[in-house]
Amino acid sequence: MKHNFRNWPVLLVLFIFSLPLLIMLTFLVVDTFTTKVPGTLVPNAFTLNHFRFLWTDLDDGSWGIYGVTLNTFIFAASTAAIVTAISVMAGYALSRLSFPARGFFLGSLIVLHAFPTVTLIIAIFLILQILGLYNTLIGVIIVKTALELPFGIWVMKGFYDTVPWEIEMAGVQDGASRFTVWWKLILPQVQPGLMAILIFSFLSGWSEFVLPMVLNPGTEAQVLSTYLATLLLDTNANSDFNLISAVGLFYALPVVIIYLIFQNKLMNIYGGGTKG
Amino acid sequence: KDVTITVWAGGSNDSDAYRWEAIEMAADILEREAAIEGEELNITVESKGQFGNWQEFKQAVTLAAEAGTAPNIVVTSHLDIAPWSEAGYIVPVEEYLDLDAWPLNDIYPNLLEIAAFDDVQWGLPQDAESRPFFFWKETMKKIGYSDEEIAALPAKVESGEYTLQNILEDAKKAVDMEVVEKGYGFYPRPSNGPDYAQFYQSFGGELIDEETGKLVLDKKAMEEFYQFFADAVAADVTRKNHLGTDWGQWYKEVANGKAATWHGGTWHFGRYAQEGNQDFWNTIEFSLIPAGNEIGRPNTITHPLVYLITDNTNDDVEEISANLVKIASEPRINSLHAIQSNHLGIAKQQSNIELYANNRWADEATKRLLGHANAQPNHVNYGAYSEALFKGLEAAWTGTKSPAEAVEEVEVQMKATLGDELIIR
Amino acid sequence: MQRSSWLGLAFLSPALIVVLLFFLVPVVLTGIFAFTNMSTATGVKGGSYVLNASSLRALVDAGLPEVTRNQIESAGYRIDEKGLAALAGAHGQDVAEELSKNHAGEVFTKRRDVERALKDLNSNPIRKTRDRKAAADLFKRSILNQRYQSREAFETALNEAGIPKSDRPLITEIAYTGWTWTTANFDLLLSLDSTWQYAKNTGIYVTFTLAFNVIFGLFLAVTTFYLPAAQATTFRAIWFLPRILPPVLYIVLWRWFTWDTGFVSTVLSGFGYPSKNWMLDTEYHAWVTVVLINGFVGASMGMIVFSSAIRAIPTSMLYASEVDGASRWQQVWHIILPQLRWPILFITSYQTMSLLTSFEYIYLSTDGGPGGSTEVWALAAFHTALNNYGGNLQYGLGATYALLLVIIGVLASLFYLRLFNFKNLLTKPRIEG
Amino acid sequence: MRISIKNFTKTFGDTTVIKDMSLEIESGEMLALLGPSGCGKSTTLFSICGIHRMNAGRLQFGDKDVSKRPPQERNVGVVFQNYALYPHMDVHANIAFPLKVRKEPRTEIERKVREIAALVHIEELLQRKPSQLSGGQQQRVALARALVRKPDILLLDEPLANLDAKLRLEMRSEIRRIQQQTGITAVLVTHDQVEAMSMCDRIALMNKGDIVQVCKPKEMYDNPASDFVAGFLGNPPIAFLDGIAKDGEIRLANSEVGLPLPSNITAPSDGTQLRLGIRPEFFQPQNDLKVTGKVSFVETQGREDLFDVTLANGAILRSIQSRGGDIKLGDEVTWGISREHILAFGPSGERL
Amino acid sequence: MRISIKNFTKTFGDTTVIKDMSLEIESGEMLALLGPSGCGKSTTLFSICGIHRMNAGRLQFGDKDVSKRPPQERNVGVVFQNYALYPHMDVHANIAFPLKVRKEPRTEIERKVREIAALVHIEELLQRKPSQLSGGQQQRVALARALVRKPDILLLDEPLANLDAKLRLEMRSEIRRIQQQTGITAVLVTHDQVEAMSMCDRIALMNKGDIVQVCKPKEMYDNPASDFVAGFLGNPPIAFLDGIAKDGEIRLANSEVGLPLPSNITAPSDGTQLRLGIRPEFFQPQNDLKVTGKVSFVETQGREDLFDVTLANGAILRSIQSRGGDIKLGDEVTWGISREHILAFGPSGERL
Ligand SMILES: Nc1ncnc2c1ncn2[C@@H]1O[C@H](COP(=O)(O)OP(=O)(O)OP(=O)(O)O)[C@@H](O)[C@H]1O
Ligand SMILES: Nc1ncnc2c1ncn2[C@@H]1O[C@H](COP(=O)(O)OP(=O)(O)OP(=O)(O)O)[C@@H](O)[C@H]1O
Ligand SMILES: [Mg+2]
Ligand SMILES: [Mg+2]
Repeated sequence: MKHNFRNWPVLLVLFIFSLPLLIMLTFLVVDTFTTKVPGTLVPNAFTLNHFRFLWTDLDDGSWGIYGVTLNTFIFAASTAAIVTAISVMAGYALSRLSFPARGFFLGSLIVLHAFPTVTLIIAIFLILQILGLYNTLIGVIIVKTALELPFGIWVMKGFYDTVPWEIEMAGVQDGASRFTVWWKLILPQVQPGLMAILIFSFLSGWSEFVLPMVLNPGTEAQVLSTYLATLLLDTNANSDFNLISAVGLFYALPVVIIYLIFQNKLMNIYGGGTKG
Repeated sequence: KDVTITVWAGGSNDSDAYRWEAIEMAADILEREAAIEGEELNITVESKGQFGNWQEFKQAVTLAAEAGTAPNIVVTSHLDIAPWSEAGYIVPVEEYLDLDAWPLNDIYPNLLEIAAFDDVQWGLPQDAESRPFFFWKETMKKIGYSDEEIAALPAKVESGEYTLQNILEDAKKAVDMEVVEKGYGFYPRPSNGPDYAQFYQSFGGELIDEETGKLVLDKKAMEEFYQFFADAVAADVTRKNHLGTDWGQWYKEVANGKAATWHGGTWHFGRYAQEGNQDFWNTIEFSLIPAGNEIGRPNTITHPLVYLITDNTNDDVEEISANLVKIASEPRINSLHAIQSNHLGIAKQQSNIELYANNRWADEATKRLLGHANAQPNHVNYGAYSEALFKGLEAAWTGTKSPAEAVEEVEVQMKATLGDELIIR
Repeated sequence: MQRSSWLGLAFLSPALIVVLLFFLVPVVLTGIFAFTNMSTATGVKGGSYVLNASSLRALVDAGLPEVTRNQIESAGYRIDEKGLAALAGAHGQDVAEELSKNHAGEVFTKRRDVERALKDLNSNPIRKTRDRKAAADLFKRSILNQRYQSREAFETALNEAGIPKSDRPLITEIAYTGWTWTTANFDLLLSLDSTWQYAKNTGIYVTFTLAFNVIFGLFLAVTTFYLPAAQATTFRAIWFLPRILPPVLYIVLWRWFTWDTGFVSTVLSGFGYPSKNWMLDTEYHAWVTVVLINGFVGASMGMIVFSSAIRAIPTSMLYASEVDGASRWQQVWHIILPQLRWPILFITSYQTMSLLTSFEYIYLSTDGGPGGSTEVWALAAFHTALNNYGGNLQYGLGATYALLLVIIGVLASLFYLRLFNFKNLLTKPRIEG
Repeated sequence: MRISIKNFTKTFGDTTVIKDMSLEIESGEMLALLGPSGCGKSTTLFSICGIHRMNAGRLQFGDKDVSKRPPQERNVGVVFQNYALYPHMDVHANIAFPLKVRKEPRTEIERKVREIAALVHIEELLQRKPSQLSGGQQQRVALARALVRKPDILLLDEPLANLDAKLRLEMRSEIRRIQQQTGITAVLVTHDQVEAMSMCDRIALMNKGDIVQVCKPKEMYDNPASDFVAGFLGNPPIAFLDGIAKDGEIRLANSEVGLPLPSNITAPSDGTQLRLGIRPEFFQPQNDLKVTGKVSFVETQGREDLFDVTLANGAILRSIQSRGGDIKLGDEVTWGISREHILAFGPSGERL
Repeated sequence: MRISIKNFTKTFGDTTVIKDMSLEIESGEMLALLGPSGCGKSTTLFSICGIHRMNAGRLQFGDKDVSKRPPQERNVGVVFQNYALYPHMDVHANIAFPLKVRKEPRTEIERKVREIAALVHIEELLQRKPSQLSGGQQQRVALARALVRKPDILLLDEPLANLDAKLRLEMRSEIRRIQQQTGITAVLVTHDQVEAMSMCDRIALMNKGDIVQVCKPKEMYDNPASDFVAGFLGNPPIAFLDGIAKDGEIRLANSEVGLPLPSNITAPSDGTQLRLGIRPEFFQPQNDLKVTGKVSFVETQGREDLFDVTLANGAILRSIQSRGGDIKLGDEVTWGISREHILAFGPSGERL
């Protein structure tokens, strides 16, 4: 059905709409490796100087890029792991197991999305503080997990819904307990969903800004988003756009790579998640 | 004994690094002092000077204090003393320091006063500054001023002869004669800051009633102050969408003569140099903020940052922090900051430090401005007051409200948030 | 209960705990905060009792008799027997005697004066500042500037200072630094013009961004559907980037694109347009950028959901429409779009909620400007409660904003749940054993 | 193992799917549950294996009441319609799974898997993934998995529905062979009459949650208990003639033609609504009870031809004949009905 | 409208699905494209209607070359296997769709829809949504939609595959009726031999992208061009005996038994690999060419019984007989082959 039409008008329109993004991204890359005369767009020299943050400390108040990157990675990876683990269990319960008030839980899942968690942050702060987790990476990880959870559970439930009941029935019939059935038989079937959630929450954690900013202002556990924001919002004389771009590129590179590797799995996420 | 002291400094640029490096130097000295007294003291200073902006810094300190994990020393606006002391986040330095002894007895009393609240010395001034008005000499010449006339401007401003209305006229002239682009006749600070209280004062507004210690909303002064900016926008000398301009861009423009007049802070001196203007003295003239009308006065606001010691379960830590702050206030150490960041000194003896004394800017700015400088009041609700003031300005400036309407809204807002703590005139 | 019920609850419990702690409890707390005057100055956890110059002034305003005020103000530091005895105990009889000789019976208003007196002593055995301050405090008879952690302690102090019983309740009330219950937040909210402005802004923001998300998401999904795989993947990747790029970086790119010295200005200045800030020039510029920034991000989600929904349409149906003679446009209009009804509804509802509660991108780009014209409700809540220049964080008022938003959001999602015919989503488990 | 179902009732929410059903299945027997779609065959099957809970009634395996036992404890092997193989495990692991969850020793598992694989002829496929198998092979794996732990009972839910015609034929005999070889009691759910008739010892024909008739296949074909049963069995299907009883004959509707009733029934009173069932193989040129009509449809089915003959009153009779005649559409023919094979049904469909 | 396909080739990526196929379909004829799954039937169909592009070759409708035309311009009605009804439109809108996209006037559309609905007997269903229809009704709607704008050609892709046995029988005659009534040229894709034989004027049997034989159904049954064709047609399927030619006979593999070759073929040279095909209806007790074997499988199929007889050398012959005998599994029988019906195939499967 594709060949029966001319494609170029569509291509053209798409291209025009995509132009801002393309320009932004192109110049992001170009700017980081070149210098140019102010007020022009064409670079005049190649340089690696904008990447100096990789081998020198930019300021004295923070850890240096590698520590920050490590923090970011720990933050994103733990969030992803926890979100996935919890979603995988809760999604199964909601999709396949009968228990009291199941409908209520499923409904609340959707309503949860309407809670402006970020504006409830004072209360969250208070809870973290009671738990002794304020200004720690663990605290932000848990809050981020909570934020991602409704979405994760919802998607996982969608994936479980597509697993044929017969497989589960066969497992039970073969004498396995429901837990074994889940662990050995069903979980392998929803692996694409699991991967999708894992990647998605990793990306989301990697990018998160407001939570670390508010809940984790200390130096020990700074993450890349706040690091970049600091460079950006600072009224510094040497707030040098190319440097910011370079840090930005350094920051974005992992997500882009992850995206490119796993893009099919990501496209999948909504397929499983939005049935009905 | 091992102690870790954390220092957070808000609103800092790279050139402000001595705000925490001074503490590190002080730690060294204190360790040595302790060693002599036979105590083994090991101080690790952890510092953080990187915050997105003042908002984020204050939020971080507040929440951390609330969580009991506040940094031991904070460098912040003196305005925070009131709410933070009320909330019990900070302890007075006078609990640990002898104010009659060196180097504290050398600090300018008015600066010490600014770091005090309710007669309690909560903090120590960390630096001093003032917020002058700037003229681009070249532009002024092009619209008809002679060199002498320009040189005489600061005096005329001081005497009240040259007012904000004259600024408007000259800026308009500059725009009309196309010496500067539209919107660049008068080029104010692009975000909220103490500077705007200066203009309120220029029209006779008072921030606080000395007698009762209550904040004051002078509706007439406020409206005229708003009107001035509305007029500036109407006359095309100021951009309607000026607020929110990127700071980097702003500095670059004013430093290189794109604007005819503007206002800023004493630390701009260094910043202009970084932006490529090495020749401040020949390109820029500075003065007090002119008066707005007959009742008003030419003025400038100094907005020193202060060292504050936060509440800690361990008194020893508080004492060590206080002592560090004290040592960091020694003229020699403080001068490092003052000169590097183009702020003004806090102590009299700094004029005897060669580094400081040889600096023309520090010298002249101190002479020309500091005598007329007042500070914003330390009041628990001053933050809300200043928020409301700026919100009203924003509304009038961008034309979403007329100045009169904006004042109405400000009044409602202030009444509601300040209650009894407000006097409306 | 069946065995699988227990397993179900067990599987759900980690999620329940997290959700309870970080969704439900915060909502409840927010509900509570909304009825307080909580702010930086009051602290969150409750306060203590302090009398200082400010509270004294407030007391006078509230009708404290002059006499009592003077009594409190003049108590100061008294060199009396009791203090001297304590001093003698701490630093020796000599010191106490000399001080007594010089200053017996005197009242100092400030401790600093006592310290000076101590320093002036000839014997001067108190060398350390801290010890001297401790010594001076032995003479303290004033309750001013003293923090009392509990009401009892404060009342005991009042009692010891000889404050008349009748004045004590008033003093205690005003000296309290913590938060108190109030409904003033709601009154304030309703009385402020800006509240309505925020509501209006939120309306504009949600409506336009949503429209952009859905329409453009549809456009992308439909067009990429018809493109060959390689091209489609390329465009999908481009449009997925806004979503996966870290917001901070994404906004940096937009700034670079729109600001005075940015791409648009630079290019247009080549054509003689004066450069200007395309993000913040006027309200309209700001709105367009805000909608585009969020719209680009949201469109990717629409694109993916719609794409997979289109792919789920049996190809034979599309074939059928072609042999039935439908052109591409007719195919999209008559066959594809009608079958995307549910995905569109889903995206609409999901994004409505997301947009209502989101402010990150606005915060990073316009921060509500220019002149508050893009300040949306959630951002206002954030600004009020956590992020303002004055540094006086008004938790109570901010919570009130948040609470209203929660209520609106919950109502909206309940409405959408009805629309989705929620029961249909809930298939009964088929294993009953 | 004998299976005995007593007064079994099953409801889903408000709808009662099975009502008060009773059924006995002998040890070693293979019974077909035959019936149209939605009649409750799978529901019955799932209740036997424990996936569904019975709302009322009793289920016994041998002498043991298992009504309340969870499926794990019933020791029943099930083959599902779509095989329900575990896609992430290879064939070996699939078959070994029931043993593995019982924690049998490895060598034991290995031995049993080999044994059962040999039984169903899939020895060479053990390393493949299910997706690499053809339908028939998947079918065998499912069978092996169901049988490997020596269940007391084997349940098959339309095991052949997804196979193509040729394979279906093959698997039919294969399943029967294995069932007979192991001597296991088996229940086969199907809606295909040929399958039921060719594979099973007895057929239980269900309709709307009820068992209509249980007996041997041939008997059911020859002696259907009702017109529903008669209509359900037989390919091409039986043709019905409606009429009313008159003078020991049946007078066809809208017509003066009368046909004699079968000799072995008592003639109903005059005016009773009657229905005659005539199978295509008993409407042939050589039979005696002649009827005339027009050929309204001809179909070649390879070795045989199928004819629809429309009578004057519009009723249709069907005939299947070996090929060779040159009868064409529209021809008028006079063929005969075999009187002793006429099935007569009363007003509510019951066999007379 | 006559359809003529010349040297048609179709590739998907690297795999060539159809290679150099040619086929002529007469005006008004109904032709079956029969073949096993994946042999390229649908691909051919889709190329005729324009959904797929031909990689090479020419397609003519009447005298018009339509190879390069998009489907919208070919005026072909297609009925898809899953009907492909538009689920969001009611029946009326579904049928009206082809007219609507041609912007015909409303009254005209109304008239045509009524007319075609009457033709396929769905007048009362016009207001329903497809999901509220039974399979057979959906089938009719799909047919109506394909026919409403009077296409030159009607293409049907396994239109009966999703229906149950009874309905399939009914729809078979229904489709044939409508095709004959409208006189439209039709191509029916199916893998069901009964369907192909019973519905179509001619059958084109395909295998692996190639047309193996095109002719009338009966002829194809009687005179298969190859063992593939012989094996594909016939139910129960034909049985094959492998052997080698010797002295004008065929000597069965692993055995000393010899069978005479059919009289109408020229005997191949000795030692040639041969294959005999014997249809079950031609292996009967009364035939002359006696063969002895053991009954290895018995199946009751209602009115007939099916027997597998395993010969001494392990080869299997199949016999279908009317019911009545009491032959049981394991009995030794000596039945005869009808010599003139033996089909003989050469080493590469070609008919001798
Ligand atoms: N979980 C359920 N909830 C409600 N009704 C159900 C459920 N499962 C089955 N039914 C209904 O029970 C009836 C019998 O279903 P069952 O699956 O046993 O039929 P079946 O005879 O197996 O049909 P088929 O041949 O189509 O598989 C059907 O009408 C079905 O709609
Ligand atoms: N779009 C495609 N891309 C690649 N291969 C294809 C495509 N469509 C069909 N094929 C292959 O072409 C061959 C013929 O397919 P086709 O659908 O024509 O078979 P068919 O005869 O209709 O089979 P069935 O009876 O299963 O429908 C198959 O091997 C199939 O895998
Ligand atoms: Mg079933
Ligand atoms: Mg096909």
